[in-house]
Amino acid sequence: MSDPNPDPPPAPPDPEPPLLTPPPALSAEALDDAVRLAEAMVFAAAAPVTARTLANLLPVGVDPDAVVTALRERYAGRGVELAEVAGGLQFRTAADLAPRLRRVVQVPRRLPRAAMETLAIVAYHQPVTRAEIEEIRGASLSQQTLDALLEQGLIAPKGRKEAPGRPTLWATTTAFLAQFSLKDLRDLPRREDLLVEPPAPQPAEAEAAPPAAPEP
Amino acid sequence: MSDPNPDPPPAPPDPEPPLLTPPPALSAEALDDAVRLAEAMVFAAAAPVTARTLANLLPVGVDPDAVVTALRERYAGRGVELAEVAGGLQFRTAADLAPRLRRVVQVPRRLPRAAMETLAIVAYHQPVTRAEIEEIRGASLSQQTLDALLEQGLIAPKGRKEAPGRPTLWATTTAFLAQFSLKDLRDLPRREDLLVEPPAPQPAEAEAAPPAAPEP
Amino acid sequence: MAVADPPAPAPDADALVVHLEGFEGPLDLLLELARGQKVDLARMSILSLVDQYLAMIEGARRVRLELAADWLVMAAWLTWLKSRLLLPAGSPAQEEGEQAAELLAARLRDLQAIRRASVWLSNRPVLGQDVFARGVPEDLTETDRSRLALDLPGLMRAYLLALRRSAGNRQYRPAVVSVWTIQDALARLAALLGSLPDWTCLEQFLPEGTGGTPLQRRAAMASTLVAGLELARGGMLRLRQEEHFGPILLHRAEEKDERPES
Repeated sequence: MSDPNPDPPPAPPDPEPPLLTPPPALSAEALDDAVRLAEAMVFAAAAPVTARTLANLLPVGVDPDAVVTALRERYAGRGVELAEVAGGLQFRTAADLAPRLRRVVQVPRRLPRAAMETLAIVAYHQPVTRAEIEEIRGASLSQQTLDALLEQGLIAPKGRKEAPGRPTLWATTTAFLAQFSLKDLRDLPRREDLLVEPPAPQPAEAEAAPPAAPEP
Repeated sequence: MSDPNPDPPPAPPDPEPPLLTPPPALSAEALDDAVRLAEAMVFAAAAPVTARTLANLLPVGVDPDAVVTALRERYAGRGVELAEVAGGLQFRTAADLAPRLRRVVQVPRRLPRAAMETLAIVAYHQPVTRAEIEEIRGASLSQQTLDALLEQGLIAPKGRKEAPGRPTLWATTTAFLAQFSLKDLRDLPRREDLLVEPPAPQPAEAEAAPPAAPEP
Repeated sequence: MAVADPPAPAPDADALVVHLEGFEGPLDLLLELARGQKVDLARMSILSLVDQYLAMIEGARRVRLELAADWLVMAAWLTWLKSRLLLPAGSPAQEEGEQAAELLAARLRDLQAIRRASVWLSNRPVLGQDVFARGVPEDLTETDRSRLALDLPGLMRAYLLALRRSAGNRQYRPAVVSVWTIQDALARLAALLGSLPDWTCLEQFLPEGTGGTPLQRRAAMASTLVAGLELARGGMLRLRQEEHFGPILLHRAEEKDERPES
């Protein structure tokens, strides 16, 4: 900003080779210098380095193929290897080490709301048919939701209801108990403790409860 | 876990404390395997890898220091080198290659002088308030400068000063250490050394010197 | 003590202002002037520093009056400092000046130290300038989302939500209050009376299975009593109670022989 003196770029000894030099027999040092440069470049680049980019960067007279070969040899069998990807060169973790370096971070998923509601209804009203669940939820139950619960082993079919169509009855599983750290279904909070207002009228006689008690 | 080996082999100087397994004489293959693993890990990581993380990864009984030493030697003088920065290990390109790499790797602008001086004040006086920074520089701190330092994550708020108005205190971050290749804050020259007239004869001193400074 | 050399910059006014704005405040300029003395900051002449500064500000003011306030504040303070320093040595005011001068020198040394630190930092291998980290770090962490995050409170919330929603959807139906109505009792009494030859306790006429709650029981009792009274009014039966709160007895009213007080 207020710096009136645009500081000149540092000019350390730059082994810039003279341009237009015909490729002479390459000295070992010259090759090594080129390999170092290629190594640094492939390492620092944000994308795979193409042969063309590499050739442009290397001193004139240096055979890019020789450089790449030397670089690949240097890393052969090491923890990091020179890989050819997407038309370019890139360093990659050696395949055999990747599993040892991989860290697995567990990010547990939440069940979608519909699935959670369905699960709760099954828990409290089991064994219960799909139609009954839909009536209690006041919404239709998608196959997807049911499948999700089945897949997780949280609910399972438990016989059929002796009613027209003999619909499947659903109940919770032991996996359900384990998931919620419950010893027993009786460990679920009592419905009475849950519902402060009188419960919504029961659909059909889904429950074996005594005929609706108008208890205040 | 439990080592049934009754007589522990003479323990080599091993700074690894709590593991009960005495480090056995390490086979060359075992060391090489550990070096490969460390190489892959430090290579892959986006941030410097702490000694602790590395030690956790290495097989039990492997001396992390020996691994780091072997790794450093392997990369000494190469295009990519093992650097100790910000309390950890990180591979970085060799500094002498920078002029040639800058042609291909995107380089952000250098920080202006005001930002560098502010950064130096925060580094030496942290935690420090904005007013204190301004007092030392004898100039007000522009929003632009503060934004630039914050944007690069070089400084961060660190609580508030128990003084009228409870002004924010600023401190440097680990990104600051990484940016300037510092192991930790103790790598900074001592203030006494900075007060002495002949400043360490830096070769590039003239480059970053203040404007129109008739250098003494 | 005497002013040795005049301020270095030529009094080209426009250039002066431009020059001033190149500095990061008065202290920055003072440090620059001090460095111009080419001596250790500890041995520099504060007085000559002050003169140089004042000369520069004076020059700049001739061109532009609206010089930033901090330049002028510094100028005023330096003028004061100069006046003190020029007093005969040993006087209290002069000592005050010496102290202030020492303070100024200390501040300049601090700023100088900071400037050296900033140069030192700039000369470090700066990441992204002189050294480069890996362009594409590999992320070897893997996210396992196979497990479920389930908890009881969530299950309870879901249940209540489901019930509440369905309650909202459903048409309102008042809960069926299952009590033994007077009509029920009338029908039952009428049906049963015929088969009872003798005085019978009112309780006997309660419906079976009213076991339920005390409320239901009391409701059934009241309904049956009212039904009994109703039938008695129509002359269908007679009621009798031997004592207060005693059992209430019912009897079919066919013959008119006995008439106990009802």
